[in-house]
Amino acid sequence: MRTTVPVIVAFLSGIILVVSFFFQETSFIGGLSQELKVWLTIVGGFTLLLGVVSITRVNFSGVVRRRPGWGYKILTLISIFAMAIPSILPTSWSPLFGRNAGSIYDWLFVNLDSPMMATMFATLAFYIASAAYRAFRARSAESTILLITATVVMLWRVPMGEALLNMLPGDIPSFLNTYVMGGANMAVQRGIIIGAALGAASMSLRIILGIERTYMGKG
Amino acid sequence: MTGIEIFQTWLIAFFTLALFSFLYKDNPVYKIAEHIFAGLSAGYYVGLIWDTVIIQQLWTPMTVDGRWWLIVPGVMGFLMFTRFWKKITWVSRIPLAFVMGVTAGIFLISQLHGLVLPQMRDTMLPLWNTQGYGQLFLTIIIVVGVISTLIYFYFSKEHTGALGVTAKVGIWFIMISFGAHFGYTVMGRVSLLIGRVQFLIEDWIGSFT
Amino acid sequence: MAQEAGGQAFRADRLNAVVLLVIFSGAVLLYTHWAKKGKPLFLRKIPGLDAVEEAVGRATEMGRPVLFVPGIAELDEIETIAGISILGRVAKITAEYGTPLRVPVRYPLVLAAGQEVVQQAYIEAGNPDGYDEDMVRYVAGEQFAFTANVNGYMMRERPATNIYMGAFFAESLLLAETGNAAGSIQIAGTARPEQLPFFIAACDYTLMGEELYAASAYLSHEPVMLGGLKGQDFVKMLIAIAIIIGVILVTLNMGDTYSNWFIQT
Amino acid sequence: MVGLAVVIPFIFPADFPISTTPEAQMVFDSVEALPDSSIVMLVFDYYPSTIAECEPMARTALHHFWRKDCRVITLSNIPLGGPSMAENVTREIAPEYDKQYGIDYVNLGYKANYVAVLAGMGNSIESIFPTDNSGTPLSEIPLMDSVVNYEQVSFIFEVADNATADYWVSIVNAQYGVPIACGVTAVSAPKYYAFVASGQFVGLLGGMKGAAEYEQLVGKRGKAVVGMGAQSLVHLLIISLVLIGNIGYFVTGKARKGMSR
Repeated sequence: MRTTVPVIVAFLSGIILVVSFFFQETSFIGGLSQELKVWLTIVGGFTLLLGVVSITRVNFSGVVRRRPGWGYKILTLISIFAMAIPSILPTSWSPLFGRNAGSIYDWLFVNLDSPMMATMFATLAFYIASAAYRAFRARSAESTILLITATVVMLWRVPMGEALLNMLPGDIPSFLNTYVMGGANMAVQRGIIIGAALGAASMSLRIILGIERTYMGKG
Repeated sequence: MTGIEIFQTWLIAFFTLALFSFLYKDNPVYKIAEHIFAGLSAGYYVGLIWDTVIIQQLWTPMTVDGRWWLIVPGVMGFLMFTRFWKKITWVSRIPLAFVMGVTAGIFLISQLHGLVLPQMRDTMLPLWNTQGYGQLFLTIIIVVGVISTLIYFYFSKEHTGALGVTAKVGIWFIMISFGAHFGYTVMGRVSLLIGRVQFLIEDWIGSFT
Repeated sequence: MAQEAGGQAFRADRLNAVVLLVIFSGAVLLYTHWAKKGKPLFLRKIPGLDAVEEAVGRATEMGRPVLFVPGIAELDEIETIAGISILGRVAKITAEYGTPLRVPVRYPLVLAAGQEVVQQAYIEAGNPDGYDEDMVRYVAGEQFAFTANVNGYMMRERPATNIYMGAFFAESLLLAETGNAAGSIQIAGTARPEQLPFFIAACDYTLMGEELYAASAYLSHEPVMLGGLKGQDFVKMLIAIAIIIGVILVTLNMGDTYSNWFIQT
Repeated sequence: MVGLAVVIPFIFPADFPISTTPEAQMVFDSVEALPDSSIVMLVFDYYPSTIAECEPMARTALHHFWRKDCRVITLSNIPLGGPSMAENVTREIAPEYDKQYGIDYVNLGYKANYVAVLAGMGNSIESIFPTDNSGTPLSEIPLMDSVVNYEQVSFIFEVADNATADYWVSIVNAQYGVPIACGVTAVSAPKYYAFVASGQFVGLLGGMKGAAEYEQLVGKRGKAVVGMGAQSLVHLLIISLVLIGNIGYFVTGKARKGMSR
């Protein structure tokens, strides 16, 4: 019961999608698979809410049990509710509700959430510089190849660097684009894409056939 | 700038600098920003899913268009939450299996049909043509690169003899590609920093005057 | 919709995908079947694996902990599953030597799976008392909050060895750089080509791409993983041969029919 | 040091010519080749964290489309911020071209599970997006009267900072044959050269440089072009750091911990 039902569900839904691929969209099985896709967008939405519930629970219990840093956790909880509650109230009550421009939701997103996300990511620039200095060494033939390619590509991607490369004989920028990016790099990416596609397909096959059950967890 | 705009600009500047302060050292201001950030990001999902999924995809079609059978995915969605009760956790496997099954069905086909076939076909390039040596050189690079990368990730035989040589060529190609990745990525990370600096200089410091 | 008979509805133009699907599924299933039956299937040794053992040994000598990060993705990601099975192997070595082990995770499901695997390893190694619930711990749900926490741990405890195996994203460099600064030996493995350059630059050894899967199949001898990998390998070889045939035919100017067969519609 | 290298160019801007790569030219040409007032899709598949790289691409594409009087359908597969960004960018640029919501453009918003969304729109867009982002039924939106599925869409411009672009290739382009151009962050650009070569993408913009190239081609110099100055200095700084690091490494001759790679 606990594993059989899920395995059957996965099998039926998977096989319908596979078979429908070989038939016209207007056929019966085409319609059926379309319905399943619509269902998936609904069930998939709930999966995202699962994460929100998890975070709320973890923070809530942290505050209740006065775990270290519980004061900060209150801030997290307040922020969750400040964002969530006005957004699900109907716009007809007040233009501050809902998700449209001018709502609390939109204001918080544009002025707090979005710039913070950008800032978090931007700190990476500093790390990449220190990595370049410390870690990026010509330790072996392979790492030397990596190093040289990286340096030249870095130069090529900025106007000032490209101007430098153009001072050297030969058309280095166009060589880089055609033979390095569109040649060697492209070929490797293609090999990796084919390999990864086979991996994903094999995983999918095993899920449909119920051989792969790790996603269910144990027990 | 109006008062509210100045307030907004200062607010963004405060949180931007608060998060950057971690580069120096972990500190309470950073922690405040970090926790607010985590909460807002989680809260964003609620409004979005409530509106676009529960109302637009589920409630309205069921009540207005009479598509009552959507109750099935609706119930499956709620069953996801059984994960939070230890005794009935297993029930949440049913909607999970549905998600995994449909996704796997689409994947199995699209990976083989949409990626493997076209990528194979586009590698079948003539080694002899009239477009000159440059083109010939490029073709050789592509064919050798693809084959040797595939061989490098072939695990069923020891990499000795001809297979070993090909795999060795493969690793050189792979390193060129990773170098290109590194060079490119530097640009990406720096761009994001530039984005923040553009804000700080043009909007925030600009608001002083 | 109804008037269209089943026969007409079939997309004959997609026959090439049927053929590929059948060959592929056949290969994967056949090898999985063989693996389950216990037929010996050869996998070449992955060079990075010796390094793992060596690095854990070094931690023991120095009396400092081993840090293992099984990526930052959920358990439904193949890379995470591969990472967890490598964790089992690493835990076995730390159990034998009595080296402290720390595994930070980002998802509750990964936490459960990780704890189970580590506990199992300590029991198998005959050191059940060495296992501690807190070895595998849930750290934070948000990507950068997770990273900040792990980085803090590295700087404070200075583990002798850091092992990263699983799905990594932008945090790859943050982790590897901090570990580098803390002076740890680092071994990484991920299938994401865009993160590999950073691991290669900052770590002492890196399992690239599918090497991660091969390593976990090699270590776990799990028939499902082994069979899948062998099946993929077989099809990969067919693809390489098919491409070479195609190149030859096209070069001789008689490959149009052959290469057009691969067009997707 | 990195901070300084980023700040200086804003105070003393230097102008270097930005060359165009063939991949960016292909993007420009394929949009140019569209018949006027075609129906196109502009997909906001990026998180707010990469606005600096991606937003200039989306903006420029919108200018380009509207200059050609195309009718634009926007959507997003990013739960965190995608629909908001699509809404804000379109509404900001629309007045410049006198474009009306619902007639000249529509924002479908977000639906969960991108695999299902991409595959489902091949059959019927309305079954996946019964309403637009703000809840207006599609049947009440004039632009959507003539649009059933991908068959009516002549072009898709995908702006992405993650692997969603792969699925636009493997599902939408492969099964429904819609031409797709792609603007991606620098991190993932090298991968997509493979799709450009096989014709599965009709063009590619890589990172801020790609965005700057496109801005220049369209003749709308924006944030990306300005950013290239700062980019130049930081790159040179990093390259010199690599060089200094390696010189130090060879001079001291210390092979670190002896393991390769």
